[in-house]
Amino acid sequence: MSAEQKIDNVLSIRDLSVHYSTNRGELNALRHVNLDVPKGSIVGVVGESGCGKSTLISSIIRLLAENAIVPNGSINFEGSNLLTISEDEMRAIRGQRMSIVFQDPMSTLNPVISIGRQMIDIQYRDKKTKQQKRQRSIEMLASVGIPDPESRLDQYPHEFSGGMQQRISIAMALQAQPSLLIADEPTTALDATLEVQIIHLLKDLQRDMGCSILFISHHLGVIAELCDYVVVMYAGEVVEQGTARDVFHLPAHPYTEKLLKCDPASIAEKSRSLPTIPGEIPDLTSLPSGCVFKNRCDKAMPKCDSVVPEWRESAQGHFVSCHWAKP
Amino acid sequence: MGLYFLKRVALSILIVMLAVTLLFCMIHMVPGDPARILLGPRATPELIASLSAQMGLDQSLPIQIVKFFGNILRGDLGMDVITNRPVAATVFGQLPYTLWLIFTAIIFAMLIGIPLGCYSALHRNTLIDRITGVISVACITAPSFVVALYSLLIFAVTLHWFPAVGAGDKGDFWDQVSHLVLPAFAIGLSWVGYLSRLVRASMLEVMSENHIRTARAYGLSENTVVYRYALKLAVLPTVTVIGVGMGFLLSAALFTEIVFARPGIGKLIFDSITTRNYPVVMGSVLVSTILFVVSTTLSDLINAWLDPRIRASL
Amino acid sequence: MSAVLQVKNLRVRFRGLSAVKAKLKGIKDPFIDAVRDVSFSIEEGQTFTLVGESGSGKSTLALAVSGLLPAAEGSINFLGDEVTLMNAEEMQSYRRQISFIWQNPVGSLSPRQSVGALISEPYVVHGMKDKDLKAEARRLLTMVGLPAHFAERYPHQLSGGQARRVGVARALALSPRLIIADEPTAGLDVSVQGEILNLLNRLQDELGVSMFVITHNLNIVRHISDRTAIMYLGRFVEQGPTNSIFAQPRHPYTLALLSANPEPNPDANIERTELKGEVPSLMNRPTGCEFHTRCPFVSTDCNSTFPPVVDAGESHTLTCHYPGKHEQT
Amino acid sequence: MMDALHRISRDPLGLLGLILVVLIIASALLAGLIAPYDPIKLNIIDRLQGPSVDHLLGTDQLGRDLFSRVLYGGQVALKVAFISIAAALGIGVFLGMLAGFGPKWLDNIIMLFFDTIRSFPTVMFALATVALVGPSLGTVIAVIIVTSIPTYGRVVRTQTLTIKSNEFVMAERAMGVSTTRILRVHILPNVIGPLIILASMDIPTVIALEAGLSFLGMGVKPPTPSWGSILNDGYTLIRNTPWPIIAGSIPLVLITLGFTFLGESLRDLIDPKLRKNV
Repeated sequence: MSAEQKIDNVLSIRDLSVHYSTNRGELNALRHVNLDVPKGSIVGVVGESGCGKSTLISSIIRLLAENAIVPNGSINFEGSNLLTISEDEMRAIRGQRMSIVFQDPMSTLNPVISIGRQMIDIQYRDKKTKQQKRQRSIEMLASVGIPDPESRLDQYPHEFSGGMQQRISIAMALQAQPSLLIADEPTTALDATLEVQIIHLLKDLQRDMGCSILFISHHLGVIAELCDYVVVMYAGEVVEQGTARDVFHLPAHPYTEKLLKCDPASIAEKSRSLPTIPGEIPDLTSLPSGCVFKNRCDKAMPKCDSVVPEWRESAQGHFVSCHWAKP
Repeated sequence: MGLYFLKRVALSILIVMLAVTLLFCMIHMVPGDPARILLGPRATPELIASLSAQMGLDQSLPIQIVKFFGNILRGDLGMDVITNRPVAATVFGQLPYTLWLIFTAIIFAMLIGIPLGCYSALHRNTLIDRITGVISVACITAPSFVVALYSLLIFAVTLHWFPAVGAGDKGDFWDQVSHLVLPAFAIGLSWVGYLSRLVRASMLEVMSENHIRTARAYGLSENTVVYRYALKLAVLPTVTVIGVGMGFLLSAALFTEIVFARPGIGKLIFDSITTRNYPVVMGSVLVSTILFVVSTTLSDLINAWLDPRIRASL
Repeated sequence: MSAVLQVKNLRVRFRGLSAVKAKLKGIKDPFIDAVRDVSFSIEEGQTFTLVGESGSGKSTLALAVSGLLPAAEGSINFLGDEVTLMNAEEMQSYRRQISFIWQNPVGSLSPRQSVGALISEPYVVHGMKDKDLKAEARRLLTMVGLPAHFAERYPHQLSGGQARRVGVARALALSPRLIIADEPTAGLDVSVQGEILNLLNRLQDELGVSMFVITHNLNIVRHISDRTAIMYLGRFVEQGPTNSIFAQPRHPYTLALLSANPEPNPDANIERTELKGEVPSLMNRPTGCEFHTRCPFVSTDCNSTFPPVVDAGESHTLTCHYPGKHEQT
Repeated sequence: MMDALHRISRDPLGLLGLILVVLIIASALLAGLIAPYDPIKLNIIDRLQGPSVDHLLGTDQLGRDLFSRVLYGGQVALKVAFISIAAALGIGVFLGMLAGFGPKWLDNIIMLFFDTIRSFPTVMFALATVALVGPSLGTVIAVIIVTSIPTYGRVVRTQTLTIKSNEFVMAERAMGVSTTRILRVHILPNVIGPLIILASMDIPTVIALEAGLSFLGMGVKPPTPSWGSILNDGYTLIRNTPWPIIAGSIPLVLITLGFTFLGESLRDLIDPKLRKNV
């Protein structure tokens, strides 16, 4: 979002790069990422495996692996730069102002501690009595559709199905009414019919609480239905960002265009040979020169081979990094 | 839960019976008259006669086995050939010493081993972690009777810090404790290394699991994450290991009791062999086996009780 | 066209509770029906797809058809032979004529064997040692689009996509009549998914092999299959030519599956058929129509009597009291 | 194999372990050549001497040279260790795979057999057997074999069960591969790796057990030299001279450290998942 944009952002990431030092050399997992989450909106992050989604999330909640290096960039969240504040300040934010729902529901909760105990533990900052905290948890479980929450509070995670455990994680995440909820592929591990229920739940809760959601997924249909803005990532870079309508109807980057074509749901008539994107993502420890998508892009030209395309606004509020896009 | 308990107890009774049968067969497998073999050179005709009658050697094998089991069920492990007192009395007289020794050794090992394991898991690959790693490996591998010999040599014979022999007189509690220090140290040392390596590996395993990442993502303090969320899960395997470890502990106790000339079931077995007092040997081995089976069953049940996932699947 | 595979009233059961526990808890039938009263047939050279969510019993059905799981009731007829009555020797020749592509691409390859050995294992096992195994391996690798030197690699050195192609190559080794593919696109990115589907289509066109594809993703079904069945709690709730299933889906569950995978267009108005609650456990199946606990159009006698089989024309059948009720509301 | 040795040499502990093991095995095999004295020849005059130039580790109560006895003692220790572990490994792998791959009832019977043997504390089982059959090297080896079978059997069984749950075993069955071929080609190679490590880590325990039994006079019959019997002499002379204890314990501790460090670095080599934990 350009500076003069009036909407204030809950989260705005500027020029963030993250590298991992591995024995095969330095893996640059994220390179010069710009991303904004306007207040009270849902931003979808689309990206396939290896695009750097999980590194992005770990840097936002600042739980990066030991071998991670952050050479440049800033993450502004409610007035402070998450990369520079102290560990205590960061801890105060985690779970209170910003919380997260992970992908695999079956391994998110501690197997030997009851649900209630875990939900009460994370309210350790509130000065309420144990009974009040317990009541708050019961309310939250009811709001995410867990039947008879009062008695189920003392049960253990393995006594719930995958779908139920994901609802509990959402309840835990929204319990402290954060201003930003990060949903890291929350429905990928669930069946489609269950996924629909969780998406519906997230939409309602967002509307009631007014918090912003950063929704990560590789399922285009879900992103189209749920999100106001869309960010497309490829091999560690944000290649396109804009409103959902712009990105889905007028994709500015060749990768987004091809991705939309590949989604089987968008292919109208039956065809025996489905579109694909041949080739693989480049080795991030020895990056090729120029555009990172060049070896898989059928519109590549000599300029793409040498010059890294800069991040430009090809239309009002629609950003892309591709030489073909109008400045 | 009850069903699991019943199944486990039934299984352990079956194992003890099988062990008894194995012992019985070993006695009878040896060629020649079992009574004569058991009594060895001192076998006077009357002793042979009394032992044969006691073991029912004249009857057919199946009846002998039934008689053998019958006696055991009645707690009658046969007669002590030398003192003519029931074997059960002799064996159960010595048992408490061994139990005290093993109990102190394990407590000592847990008090040092588990925190050490936690510490080196949390400070992975630091210098301290490497040093404790090497030391614990060295402790694990040092044979218990070598450690006993050295502690006897250094702390008792040379430095006279602790008494070298016996278990101290009955009345004086502190005297008994001072007699307990070296033997318990000899047994416990290798367990300190063993438990610290085990807890370290299991902590590292648990710390890398998703639910710990969740706990951190909710800003819980590192102490809560480690000591309430991770440790509770990481300690579970140690319960099973200690349960199964009873076999090794009894073996180590035998050596230590002999080196420190302490009364106990191990020393009893050793002395009865040299004096060819076989009923006592068999009785003591049987009691140790029962002890092992009880401790493994107990550790399984504790594990089932501690870990809700197992408790639910019963 | 003659049918390659004809299955009638197939039933596959598992022991849910041990005999002791069942008596203690007073449950008279400790068995679970993973597959119950399923009938279908696969025509020569065609692709039959089976769509179902987790716990629907689709993989169990595949294992039963291939003889790896015993069928409690019903018949499985393969080119005239009855699979359920085959002795060991007949079963071995049956194994030569069908083959599997497994769900876990790397996990279904024995870790200690090279790709070359893996692909030629079927020849070794069925005693066709006279064939030049190296040449066969090369032929199969090129057929699935992998370079010949891959024969020296080991499974842990392959990417997901490559491992899957090795799996396909192994399945083609003895030129089977029927290939069963369990979730061929699971875990693959959308951009790579198309490759494996195109490969299967191409192989079918070239070799005329029939295919039985199992998946939970309804979207890919439209492009690869001639007939489709929708499975829920071990039963076929709807079955028919793929085009007519997509043109006018009649069973509420099929509707819910279709609307759960919308096309990626923010303006698309999705009249969503959202299901209630979760899949009930196989241990206590709902009464009447087993879908009534989740069906958005449930009404009288759905929860009491079992629904009749409704014929929607062109061998498109389903089991529902009120087929197509969604059109009236 | 060569690249394994190469990688072990990069890990300091592994290298140390390798050197210790090679040193002691060499000294045991070459005992005949390098031992300065005949280990059994009595020499009452200079008995109970401390270490000196001509008696590196001093002499025992019968004046026998402790250094030579230690070297020859190595032969007994290694013979017992390798024979009994090889046998226990063989039987354990067979029974373990049978239990892991076979029908449930067979699994239960084998597990019952394992649990019964395991319920005897090893040393006590050894003493009971020796009491009946009389002390001899053969008895020691037999006892160690019997008591080690459950250790290997249980590990192989768990490994077989985990491998069996992998999809490739189902894939092999679907291709009509016979059970024996699945066991031989697909299960055994995956089980052997970790088992070799377990065996190498188990050698010190077995050697310590032989030494322990000899220490109790239940193992090797005198005068054949064994580290245990040297320690026994040391125990009886503990108030006069510490040297027999030191002499007897040095090789025991060295070989135990050697094999364990070697085993640990081998384990990191073969099982990358474990490397993550170290």
